[in-house]
This record gives sequence, C-alpha cells and structure tokens, in this order.
Amino acid sequence: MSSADIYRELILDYYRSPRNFGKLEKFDIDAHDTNPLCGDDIGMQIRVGVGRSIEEIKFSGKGCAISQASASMLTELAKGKPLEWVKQLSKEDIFKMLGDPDLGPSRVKCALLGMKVLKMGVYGYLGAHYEDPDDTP
Amino acid sequence: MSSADIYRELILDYYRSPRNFGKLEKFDIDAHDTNPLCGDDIGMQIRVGVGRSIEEIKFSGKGCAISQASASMLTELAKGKPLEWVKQLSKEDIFKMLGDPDLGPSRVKCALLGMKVLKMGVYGYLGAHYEDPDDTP
Amino acid sequence: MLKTEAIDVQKLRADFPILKRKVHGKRLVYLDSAATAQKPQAVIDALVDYYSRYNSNVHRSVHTLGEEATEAYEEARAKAARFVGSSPKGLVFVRGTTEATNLVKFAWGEKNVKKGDVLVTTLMEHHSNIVPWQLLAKEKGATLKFAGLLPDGTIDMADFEKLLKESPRLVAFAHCSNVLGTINDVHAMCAKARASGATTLVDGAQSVPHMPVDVGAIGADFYAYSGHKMLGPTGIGALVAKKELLEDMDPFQGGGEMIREVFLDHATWNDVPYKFEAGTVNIADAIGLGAAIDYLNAIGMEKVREHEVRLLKYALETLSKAKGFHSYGPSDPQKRGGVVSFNLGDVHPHDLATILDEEGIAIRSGHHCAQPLMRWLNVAATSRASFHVYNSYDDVDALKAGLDKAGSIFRL
Amino acid sequence: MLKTEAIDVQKLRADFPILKRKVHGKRLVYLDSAATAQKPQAVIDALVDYYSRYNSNVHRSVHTLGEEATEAYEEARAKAARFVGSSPKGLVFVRGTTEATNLVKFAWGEKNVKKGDVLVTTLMEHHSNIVPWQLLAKEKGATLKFAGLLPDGTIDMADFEKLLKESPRLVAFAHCSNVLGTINDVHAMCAKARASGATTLVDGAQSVPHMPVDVGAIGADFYAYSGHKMLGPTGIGALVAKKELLEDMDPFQGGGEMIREVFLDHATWNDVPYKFEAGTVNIADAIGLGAAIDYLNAIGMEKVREHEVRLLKYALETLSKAKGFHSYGPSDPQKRGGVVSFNLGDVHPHDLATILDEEGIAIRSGHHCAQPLMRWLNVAATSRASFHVYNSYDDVDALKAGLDKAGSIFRL
Ligand SMILES: Cc1ncc(COP(=O)(O)O)c(C=O)c1O
Ligand SMILES: Cc1ncc(COP(=O)(O)O)c(C=O)c1O
Repeated sequence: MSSADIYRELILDYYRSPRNFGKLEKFDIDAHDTNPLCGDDIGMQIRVGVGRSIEEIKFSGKGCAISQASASMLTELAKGKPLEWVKQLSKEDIFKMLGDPDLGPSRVKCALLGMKVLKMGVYGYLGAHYEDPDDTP
Repeated sequence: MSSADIYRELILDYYRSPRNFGKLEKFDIDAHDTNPLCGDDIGMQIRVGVGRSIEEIKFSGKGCAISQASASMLTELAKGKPLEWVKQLSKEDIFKMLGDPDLGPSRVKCALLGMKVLKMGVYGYLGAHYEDPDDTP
Repeated sequence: MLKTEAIDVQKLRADFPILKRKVHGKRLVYLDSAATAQKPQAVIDALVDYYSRYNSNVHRSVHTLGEEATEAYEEARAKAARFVGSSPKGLVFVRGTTEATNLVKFAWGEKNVKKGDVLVTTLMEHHSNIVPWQLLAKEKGATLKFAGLLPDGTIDMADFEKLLKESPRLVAFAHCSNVLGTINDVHAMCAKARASGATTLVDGAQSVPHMPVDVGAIGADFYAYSGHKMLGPTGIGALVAKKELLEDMDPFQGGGEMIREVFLDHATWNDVPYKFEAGTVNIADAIGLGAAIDYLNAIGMEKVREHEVRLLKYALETLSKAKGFHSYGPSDPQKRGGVVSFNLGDVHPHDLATILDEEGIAIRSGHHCAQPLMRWLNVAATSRASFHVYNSYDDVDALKAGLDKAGSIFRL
Repeated sequence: MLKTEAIDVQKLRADFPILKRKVHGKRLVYLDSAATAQKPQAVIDALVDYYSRYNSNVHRSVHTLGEEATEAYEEARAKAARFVGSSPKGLVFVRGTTEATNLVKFAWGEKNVKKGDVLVTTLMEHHSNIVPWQLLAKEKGATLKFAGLLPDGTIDMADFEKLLKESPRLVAFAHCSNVLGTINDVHAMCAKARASGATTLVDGAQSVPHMPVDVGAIGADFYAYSGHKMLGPTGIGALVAKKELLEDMDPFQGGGEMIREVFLDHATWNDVPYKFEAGTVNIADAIGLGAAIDYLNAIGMEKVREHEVRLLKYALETLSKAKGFHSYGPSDPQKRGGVVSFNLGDVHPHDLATILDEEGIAIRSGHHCAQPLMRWLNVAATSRASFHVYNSYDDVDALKAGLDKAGSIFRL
C-alpha cells in the first residue's frame, strides 16, 4: 500500500477537521500520554454515563495525521459504548478502522497512541493498570 | 634477537644481584616513578659531590628483570659523572648498555624507567622539569 | 549532476556500500547525516582488520597482539587530536558528544560550580548541551541561563554579552546548530566568555564532521565531538581539552586503567587522558574513527566544507520552489552547515518522512533533541535534510520531487 | 587433542579469523580471554552487515533504515537480557562492566547512600568494583569495608556475614574472580545480603562469558557484564536490574534519548531503560553483542562451562609439573572459572610474557586490575592464562613448553 493510500481523503479530513477535538467541562476520566520518540501527544477525557458507558468523549493533542486521525476516529467509535468494550479493543481494530494502512513500526505507534491513552484512562477508572504490550523494549 | 639473548647471563645477574640497590642515608636528589601499566617501580637517590658530580647513587624498587637490571647498570654508569652528563643521556645509550635487546614498545618502557627517574631527579635538582618524550600518548 | 565544484561524488559513492541499497525499490537517498553519517568501506575494513588480526586489550598485555592494539589505539588518539588541532594528551575518548558534556559536568562541574553560580548556554542547543547543565545547576544551587536568538536563527550577541556580565562559571554553546545550521562565531564567543572569567565548552558534533576545526585557534577550554557523525563507527567520540585543565579535574568513572595505585582506603590516578578512560575502552571503534579521519583528510576538510556550501545553496534554491516549503535558519549558506530544517504546509514532519521514505529518501523528522529551540521556533517538529560527502545535486532533486508528491497527496 | 568432551575445538577454531595469524612465526596460542576474548566471523559479519546495509540512528528516524536499525538494536537488547534470564526493560546498554558499576554509583548511590552508611565489597574484586564505591564512600561520608578471603582464595563467609551485621547499604562482589578464578556462591551471598537489608551488585564480567547465568535465580539487584569478554565487540556491555529499581533511580548522564520533555528550567525523563542511555548509543556493537550471544547459544553455555572445567583440570595438572610453578586460587576445578594465575620461580610475569610471546603464546601479566588482591597474595604481579571456547589441550601443552623454556633461560 502506497503513501497515497495511507493518506487517503478520509485520514486527511480527520487530520484537518478532527471530530470530538477539545476538552470536556465535566469528566470522570482524564488520561494523557506522549510518544517520547516523536513528540506526539494525546489527551482523552470521558464522562461516564449510566451502565458505565462512555457518555461523552473528547481528545486533544498534537501530532501527525495518523495519530490525530486515529484518535479522532476512535472517539467516534467509542462514544456510547460500555467501558468494558475498551478492554477488548485490539490494535487490529484500530488498523481496520484506519483502513489497514501499511505502516512501519514507528508509525504504528502513532496509529495506536489514541488507543493507548483511552485504555490507560479506562483501566485506571476501573481500578486496573494498563501496561502497553507493544512498549519497546 | 631471541629472548634467550635478551635474558642473557648479565641481565639475570643484575636482576638477582643488583648493584647499588638500596637507600642513601644522606642525599640531595630523591626521585621515584611507577609505570602505571605494569606496576614497575623505581626510586633513585643521589648525593651530589664537588663539581656537581654524582658522588653516590642508589636505586630501589621492584619490577621485571629488564627494569631492575637497567636501573642497576645505569647507576654504575652514572657514578662519578657530572650531573650535566645525565642531560645528554639518550635511550640509545640505555639500549647499548643493555646489549641492544629487541624489545616491544611496552618492554622498552621497562628498560627506560630507570633513566626516566634519573632524569626526573637531576632535572629537578637543576631547576628544570623533565617531560618524558616517549610518554604515550 | 554528480560533481560539485569541490568533490566528485560519483566516484566517492562507490566507497559507501550502503549506497548500493534499495529502499522500497528506489535508490537510497540518504539525507540524515546530521543524525548519523554513513561509513566508507575503509572504516568497515579497519574494524574487520582489527578483529581479524590484532584484537586484544590495550595498555595491559605485553604480548604482540596487545602491543599492536595499544599502538593502533594510541595512533587513533593522535589522529583524533590532530584532526582538531589538539594534542593526544588532551584527548579523552568517550562514547560521543553526550558523554563528553557529561564528563565535564561530573569531573569539572562537580568540583568547580558552586551555589549561586551562573551557567550559560543558548536557545539553539541540543539536549546534550542543556540537560547536563540543568542537572548540575539543580545539584549545586546554580542557575542555568539561555542566550536568546535573533529572528534569523543566529545567537543574539547583545543578550549573550549581557549574560557574560553575570560572570558565569561555564559558557557552553554549539559550534554549529543541528537544526538551524547556524555556524556560531565560536572564536569571538570563546574570547568574550573567557574575558568574563568563564570556562568554555563548545559542542562540535555538527562542525567537526563538516569543516576544518582548530580547537587551539578557537580558544575553547572543552571541545566535544562524535565519531558516528563523521563517517566513523558508533560508540566513539572525543572530549578535547588542555592537558593542564584535565589534570586539574577530578576523575569521572572509577575502575581499571584510570588508576595508578589502589589501596583499601583510597586510590591514586593515572596520568591524563587515561585518568578519564575507566575500564576497557572501545578499542575497535577508536581505530575505526582513525580510519574515518584518514578518509576525510584524503578528501580535505576545506573541500568537504565547500561541497556542502554548494549543496546547501542549491537545496535552498530548489526546495523553496516546493509548495508550502518554509525553512529555518540563516539565509546565507556561508554562515551555516549542511542542514536544512523545514516544514511543508500543514504536513506533519512524520507524515512527510513516511511519504519520502517510500521514494527511498531518508530525512529526519521530529524535535531533533532541541525542544527549547522548537518552542522558540513555535513548531512541534520540523523535517530536516542534512548532507555529507556522498550527497549531490541529484539527492536534492529527489527530495524536491518527494516534496511535490507530498504536497499533492496532502492537497496543499 | 583438539576436542574436549564438550566442544569440538578444531571445527570451531575455523570461525575465528585471528587464529590463522602467526606471531613470531608461530601459531597464535591465545590465552588472554579474561582480558578480552577473540571474535568469531559471525560477530564481525554482523558489524559489517549493519554498516553496509542499515546503518542509521535509532529511536529517532521514521525512515526504513532507522526502523531497521531500531528493531535490530532492540532485538539485541532482548537477546542480552534473555541470555542472563532477565527482561529487556531491565537491561541498560553500557560500555562495559566498569560503566555499569559507575552508573549504579551515580544513579543509585548518590541518591541512596548516606553519611555513616557501610558499603561492602571483597578483597578479590577488580578495581571496577572497588574504586566507584571508594569514591562514593568518600563523597557521602560512608565507609567501604572489604570481606576477607580464606587461604584457598574463597571468600571468608564468616567475615562476610560479620560485615552484614553492620546493615550495609550496598554489597558488591564478583560472580567469578578474574585472578583466582573463584566462583562465588552468589545465590547464598545475595540472599544473605538482602536479608541484611542491603542492595546487591554482582560483577558478572568473568561469569557471563563462561557459564549459564540466571540473574533472577541469583537474586541480585544489579548485575553487570562486558560484551568484549564474551566474543562480542569492544564498547558494549550491560547493566541488568529490575525495572522498578531502575525506575526509582535518578538519571545518570543527561542528553538526547533519555528525556521525555526538556524545558528551560527542568526536564522529564524517558521510560527505563532509555532513561539511562543518553545520546547516540553504540548501535553497531549492541547488534554485534547480539550475534556473539547467538554464537554462544548455538554452542550452549553448559557445554562452554564443561569445556573450560576440562581444560582447567588439564592445565592445573600439566602446568604444575613446570619447575617453579606456583598457582593461586581454589584447587577444585568445579569451583573456579577458566583462569589460571601463577608465578614461575623468581621470573617476573612481564619477563615471562615476553619469553612466551616469542613462542606465539599470549598470556596476561601484571596486577590484573586487582591490586588489593595482589597485596593479599603478597605478590607484585602474577601471570595469567585464561580460556575460551577456541582453546584446547594443545594450547595448554604449548604453554607448558613455554614455561619450561623460561625456566631454562632463567636457570630455575
Ligand atoms: C572481574 C572483572 N570485573 C570487571 C571488569 C571490567 O570490565 P571492563 O573493563 O569491560 O569494564 C573485568 C575485566 O577487566 C573483570 O575481569
Ligand atoms: C549539535 C549536537 N550536539 C550533540 C549531539 C549529541 O551527539 P551524540 O548523540 O553523538 O552524543 C548531536 C547529535 O545528536 C548534535 O547534533
């Protein structure tokens, strides 16, 4: 898959007009992480609703098209889902969401940063600790 | 030249029965140096006589046959000479004194340690500073 | 065009085996030499020769291999010293520039910096010339201050001189910026800093690989550089200083080689520079660095510099025609090193790097270990193309085509 | 006899290009592996391959070369960790054992050792496991104490336990002595030291290259080793520790890579182990160490150990027949590493080394960076023959002949 495919219209659109970008006034979950190697930076805030569901979610941060689009798409996907759903989320889900782009190992980290932050926040809220299995080394 | 030649009778004799080994009761020059790489250690003491000559000289220390024999032979050579003579002493003189052994660079240092200490002492006494030109780097 | 007026690049490329490699089916266009340079066969051969013929520990064994290894290691030291106009007794082998600045922090700084002291660096520095001084300042209760920059990316000399009025203990700055390319007037800066009573440290990571350097003429107390950025192996670099200054310093790491005698309750130190080379040194890579220096000397550092000025000039002209291209740093190629930092519209540098990689083009993207400078530039990251002797106009043309492609993908 | 019961040395020697070399016209008999080991072609090839095919800085560039180099470097880390039963997040790449002990001194010691504290080491240590603690003790007003030795060259456990009663902050000792060969009961020593509340550091410079090691089972807090002694390149080694312990420590050197964010007045740190790898790391040599580990694993460390025990047994028997031969260390080969330290009459070790060198035999002579031990042995220096996988009975026979020759020259 060529870069022209990776950066297809949809990704660019989410990069330039991110959905659910910003901060929540009231929130129950607030997580944040940086990729120290490239400086990409994502924050996620969630208001938890009835039945432990994701009532409201917003993300903020800066970074490349892939990290920003991935985080933004993920917030759309997550909205309304139960928190437990986040636990089952896998990197394959993210790749599918992005249209299975062919990314090298460092760009994969960009694609997965949003998921990592979402998991960190939700696991923390549920009283667990999230350890990123792909954290090198 | 083979090691059997390097360690010929004379060197072994000086190693096992060093001439002028020990300390002087009264001395005007007292110098000492170690080769940090092999631990060889030589001290030299000199009593300066009339006409700034080397009236008495003794050496002490420990180390390999080459360093000990070289230092010992050198004291014999130096005794009675004017201090100025020491300034002109060259490493070629030492090699000649030892019978021109074929020594690798690290063993050359053993052969020259006595001369270095002698020069350090005499230069110092004459108000000068001796910088070993062969000091690596 | 594979020749600049200074270097016949076509001929020289054959010396670099990696340049035969294809990336995504395309010719490798390596424009990331400021991060690390590629290695000529002569350097690789020096390593192979060492390990295949005379590998041994140095300064320790009196057998033939040991003597040959010691001689080669010390010869490499002499080369590394001569290359920057210094003498072997004033050259400590370290892992790279970062270990050099840290050595100064530990062995000079801990002894000489006191509470209330001022340390000065600049806003264009690499983290390796910031973080050690931050740590030192924190430990000692000293203050680290940053000389500002002018809009063209040069050091604000009025600000620099104002800071010198505070009689800083240490003044540390880069010879050449790894982001802006700015070549600082290190002669004048060292003279001024020394007149204010400061000790000076110059970070030569981006100068020594690319231009003639004479540390004595510059008048720096400490000068640091990395081998891997000058065609040498990874894991080796140098801290250069006057012998007397080194002698005055406390040791850094403790262990074998750096000692003269060890007793139960204390130890005495070996002569400099050995006093600062604790443990088994990186013998092979020091020898490899010597081979890199031979290679550069055979080309001539004046030529290397001229070559890069030509390329830089061509690059600034050519790339500025790409849509959305915006570059940072002084506009006069004579005043900067072979480094072009830029952004392309709102294309994030990492996305740009991915698109270029597909064309076989390797550039660096990110904060370049210079976050304070990024903040001053008001960007999160930049893209950076950087040159060495194996680059030519064709690489610039390839980059230009890549930028055009990125511009079209991102619909700039 | 070129086979021991464990290893077919004849076959394996072909892997080591240096063994083709002649010294003074004789076959090279390399018996100085405890100083540094020779390198198999596979290690040399790994370096050549890296520099010829995918040299790039790591963790920084998103281009293909950068990703390949990063992957290979991290794979080497995983190998280096697995080789001693540890995990990659607990493995910091350093220059060698000496940098490892110094890293602990600076990053753990400065923070955790206080005035009046006791630090414990032993009389058989290498300077790299003495001098850093001396310096630390001096800075902090702590006291460094040495556990004594029994006449057979093993640690006096009664003395060791007596010192533990003083609740030391740190207890540091070698897994295997580079002079006596003594293999210490590190499992028991770590357990006892930890029970006394101490943090433990084990110097694995002479164990990891020669026998299976499992840091987790040993229970050491810190474990250090050098790549160059285990068939790997110079300039690389490892400090192994639990991730949590590393996370608790202050940084060591400051610069690129080890930071998360740098502001003007402070910086935050990267995750471990990166927090301790400031600046451009020694990429090629880490990858080379990975290749050395692959090579050793293919032989099997159990076999390496058995091979050396056989050789050691043969050497102690054979050499003791040389006139004037006197060796140091435990007499049971099962309890020691492949190292024979000895003296021959009143022949000074340097003179002996010169005579042997003429026969193509490389041994080490001197204080072996263990002056306190030399004083305990009441000798100025010893000669030392040490083995690795490429040595066999023929090397011992050559040494025996060399000793006989030296004895006759010196008329013992
Ligand atoms: C027991 C022991 N510890 C530490 C060291 C130091 O290792 P390096 O010189 O690789 O830092 C050595 C080797 O010289 C050693 O034999
Ligand atoms: C200007 C500058 N200083 C210091 C460094 C640090 O050099 P190294 O990573 O080799 O320690 C670099 C390179 O990364 C640099 O560009």
